[in-house]
Amino acid sequence: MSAVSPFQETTDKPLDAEALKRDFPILQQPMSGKPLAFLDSAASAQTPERVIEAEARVYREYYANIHRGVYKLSQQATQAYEGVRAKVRDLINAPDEREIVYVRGTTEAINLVAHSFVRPRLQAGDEILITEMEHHSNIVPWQVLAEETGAHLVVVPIDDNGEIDPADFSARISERTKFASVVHVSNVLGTINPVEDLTRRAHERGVPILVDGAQAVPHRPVDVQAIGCDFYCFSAHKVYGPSGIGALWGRYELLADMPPYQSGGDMIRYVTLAKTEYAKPPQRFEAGTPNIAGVIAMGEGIDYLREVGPAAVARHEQALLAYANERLSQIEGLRIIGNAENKAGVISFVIDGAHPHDMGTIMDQEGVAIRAGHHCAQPVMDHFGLAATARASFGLYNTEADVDALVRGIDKVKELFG
Amino acid sequence: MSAVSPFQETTDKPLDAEALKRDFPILQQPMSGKPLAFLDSAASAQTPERVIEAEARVYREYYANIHRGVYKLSQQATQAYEGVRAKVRDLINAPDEREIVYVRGTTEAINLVAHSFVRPRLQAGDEILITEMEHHSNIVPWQVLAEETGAHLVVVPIDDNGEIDPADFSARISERTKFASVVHVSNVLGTINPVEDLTRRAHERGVPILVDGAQAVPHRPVDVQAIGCDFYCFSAHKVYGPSGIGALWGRYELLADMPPYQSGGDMIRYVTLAKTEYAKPPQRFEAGTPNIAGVIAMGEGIDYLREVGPAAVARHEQALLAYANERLSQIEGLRIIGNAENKAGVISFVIDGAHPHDMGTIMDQEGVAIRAGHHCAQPVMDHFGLAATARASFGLYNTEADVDALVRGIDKVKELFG
Amino acid sequence: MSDVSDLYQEVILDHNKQPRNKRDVEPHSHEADGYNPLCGDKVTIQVRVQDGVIDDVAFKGDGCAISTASASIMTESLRGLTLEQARDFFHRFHHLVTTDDVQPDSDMGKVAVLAGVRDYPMRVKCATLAWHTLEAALEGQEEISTE
Amino acid sequence: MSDVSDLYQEVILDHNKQPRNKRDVEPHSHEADGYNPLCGDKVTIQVRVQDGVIDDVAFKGDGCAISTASASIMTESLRGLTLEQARDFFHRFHHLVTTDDVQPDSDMGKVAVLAGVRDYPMRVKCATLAWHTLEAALEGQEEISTE
Ligand SMILES: Cc1ncc(COP(=O)(O)O)c(C=O)c1O
Ligand SMILES: Cc1ncc(COP(=O)(O)O)c(C=O)c1O
Repeated sequence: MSAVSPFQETTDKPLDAEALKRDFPILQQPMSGKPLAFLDSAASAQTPERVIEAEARVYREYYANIHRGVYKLSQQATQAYEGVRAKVRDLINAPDEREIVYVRGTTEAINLVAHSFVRPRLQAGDEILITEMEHHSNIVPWQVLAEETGAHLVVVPIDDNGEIDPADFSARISERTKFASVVHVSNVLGTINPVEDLTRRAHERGVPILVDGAQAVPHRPVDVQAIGCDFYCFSAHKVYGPSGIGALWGRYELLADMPPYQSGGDMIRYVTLAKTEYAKPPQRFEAGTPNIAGVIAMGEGIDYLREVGPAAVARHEQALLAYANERLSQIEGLRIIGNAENKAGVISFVIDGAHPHDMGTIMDQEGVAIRAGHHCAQPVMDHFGLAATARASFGLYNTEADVDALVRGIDKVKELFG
Repeated sequence: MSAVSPFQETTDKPLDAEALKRDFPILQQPMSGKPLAFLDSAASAQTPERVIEAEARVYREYYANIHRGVYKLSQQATQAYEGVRAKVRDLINAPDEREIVYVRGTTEAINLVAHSFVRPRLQAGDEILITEMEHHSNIVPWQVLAEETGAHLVVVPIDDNGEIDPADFSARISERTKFASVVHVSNVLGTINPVEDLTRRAHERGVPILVDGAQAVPHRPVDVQAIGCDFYCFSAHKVYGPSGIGALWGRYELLADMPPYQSGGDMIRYVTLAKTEYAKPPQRFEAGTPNIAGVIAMGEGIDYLREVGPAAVARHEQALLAYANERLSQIEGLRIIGNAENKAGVISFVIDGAHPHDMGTIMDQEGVAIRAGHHCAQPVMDHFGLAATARASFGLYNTEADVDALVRGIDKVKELFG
Repeated sequence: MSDVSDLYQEVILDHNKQPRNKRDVEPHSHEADGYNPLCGDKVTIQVRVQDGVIDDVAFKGDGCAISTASASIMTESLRGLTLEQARDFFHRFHHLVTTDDVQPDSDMGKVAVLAGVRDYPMRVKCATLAWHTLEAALEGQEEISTE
Repeated sequence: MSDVSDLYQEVILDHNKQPRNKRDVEPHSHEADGYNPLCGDKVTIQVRVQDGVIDDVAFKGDGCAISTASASIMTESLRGLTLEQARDFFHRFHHLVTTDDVQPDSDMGKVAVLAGVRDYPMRVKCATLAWHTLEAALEGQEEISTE
């Protein structure tokens, strides 16, 4: 386990993506005989060797079940596991590490909040406010909840640039709005939502708000106190960490009032067959043996990102986005879906006569990994009248050469389908 | 990823625990300057190098988000991930790999069944049948459900040997019993329950039954078709696999009728803002990005166990249990808690004048890792009027030398507290 | 891994650009909708069966080149077959696109060009969607999905 | 890592075997229950405060040697202290058992024998349970747990 990083992001030196790429063993492999241009970090980022090693080291050197063991291995594993809460806290500038709940990922975080925070507050006729650009994981849990309780889902529409209008967001808040849940950065459109402003608008009307940070945390500095929201969540597998783990942040006073989510070992204070008392947050929400090594490796991924520096990553990815925009805009018959003014390193596009799925397969043969499909955001597809888009998305290891490879791949597509 | 093991367990050759121990890097480390006697596999087993490597290899060679990627990395990850269902199926002799749902562990499996199978069937006044020897994860979810629905928990008591009476189990089934959930092997008492018989008794009265296999799967051959139960579950971290993953098996026709548990990406067929259609099992129950590398490494742990052979492991652990029983029974003032006729390699004990917590600390200094506490089974503690026990539990890597170290540790405890 | 042009052969590109029998069958005796939730491809198959023989079959829908070409070629291949023959054809087709080194039977005609998809496991469902949907139509199911 | 006999010193073993002030305080002005959910240890602390001074303090409950000895020694150490002094004592004690290389203050007496627990992080809660419970009693909380 590594100590909390001493790194402070004080410089505005650009990062050296070519060098960072060497930290990722998988990116050294050729793909279809060509250098791999991995442009699917929005689906899941690749993992640097030090994170892989950190996870392996747990099992090789100090693995044991946590919390209840008095022997040293268990003690060491417990400390490493608990120590990651402070790393998450620092990454998103949360006030208190007891507010950090470990979850499988963003999806579980939202389900947890839906179950333990929103559900008990919801009556038939109440409303939950989301936007048209949400990922399925920020739609379906609310639909399920609405169906169970007779509440309604109210949806803030996007315009053709892929933006929502904050005034419209406000206008859709009613007396019956009990919760709002919005994505920080859209995984399809790249739109960076003005979440501080949306939070202020929700709070003005007394509506608590969750911000889905899955696509924000890996790509820019995040400060939940500056945002002012009530819940925030992300997945480690997009933050250069392992799959199967992530974090939910919630205000302590809210968490403290919430009933448990899953139940079992470790989330209880005392169990008799007649009655059970629950532990305090965050343990209350972490029933059963957790993903111990995954949590510790998530901590290592966070250290890595903080050492590179989220602000440097944001600048780097903005530069790549500008370069990609310029190159793609010169391609005839190519249309970019999502043109928000404030946009992250995610580009969805379609090409006349070529289905995104075929594009994906052809690009793969060129060593270019992009995603093709609905990106778990079918309402966005519906808005634009599309079944699917192709999507290229950036991580801190991407370079202009990767964008060049993308353009070559598109040329190949046009050759076949032009 | 490794191929499905070609191994067939046809011999009754004893296993060579000394040799197997060398597969586990952590067991090569000294503890407090002494060889480590790891006797806490019931809490979590250690992990062999090949499992650690299998997980690392995913990230180094073929990691990507699964299911929706058309490029090769995603394809390879998807195949490896999906391929583990057949391994789980074979391990517990399930009929169909589509019946294998990946979960975080036993706790999540039980919560899933409580939510998606039992809850919709439950009315005020209905009953859920469990036993007094359940782990908290097979108590608290039912308490929560009972509280929500007005149902009752009916508990089959244990006798002072730590056994339940199958006739008593039958007698407690009423017209209102809607579900039964019993542990296969007790994590405190070691009791191996006659789950075939209990299942038959439950089914005679039309009551579906879940068997908690957390302590069975790592230690003996399990055959869900022979048991006849409706749901079965276990955690990979006890089966020489990684933390944060496990499996639920359920009959397909039951799974197919169940509403989803968590919701989000990958568990849906089609999402519009008005309505969502769910995917078929098992995907219906696997919302969001799962623990991809964890699933693949779980498969490797299963291969490892099958190559050693669950029957050989059972014989080995039985022999160790007999040896430990013999040695511990000679220690004055030591009392073994749990004396079922049919018992697995788990020994709980107390010593006059020495609190289990102090025993744990003292043993740790002798290089002996045991667990001390309530083992997430407070009702068992209450039955025996204890706050805690010390517990030694065996894995396939334990030897008589480990038991000897345990006895030396106990001597040291008696020296201080005698 | 084979070259991508083994997958996107001329015949496929041609059927994708100019799909045959992309229309309604009126009147039709059977119909089903197919959906591939992984990529969003949708297809509707209508069939008219007369005296146990496929008299007409056509498709509608949006999809990738593989699924469009597969549907188009399928409609050309099945006309005049008995239900039994059509089902047998489907099973041989399924075998062809999922099994390495299988050679197409001589009576499979253009359908053989889809064999290349077996080198692209994520795309097999694209190639079989129309066929699964046809089978569902003939069996009277209303909707099929290739999850 | 230190030898285990640094933790289980004579004084601790003695207080474990023969705990002092393991009884009721009647009448008492303050009371609280403490519970360590990790190991099941339970303790009840009763105190009689008169004119701002701890006149009597005693404990009841079941626990390991560390928590029993710590409770026993605590009851001996606090009699006659003002509430202010008791709180200060607790904070210095807490510092002592959680911080490496801290030397006990000369007025801490027997309490110093518990310093060894800092080498055993999982046991610190055992050593502090009674103290946290006392603090809760004085602050009027009814129950405290050291999760
Ligand atoms: C019998 C039994 N059931 C359930 C569990 C819970 O398993 P997990 O913590 O992996 O969810 C355990 C683990 O201690 C157990 O021993
Ligand atoms: C914006 C957004 N929200 C939520 C999720 C779901 O995250 P996970 O699948 O890790 O639970 C994703 C991941 O694709 C996402 O991009």
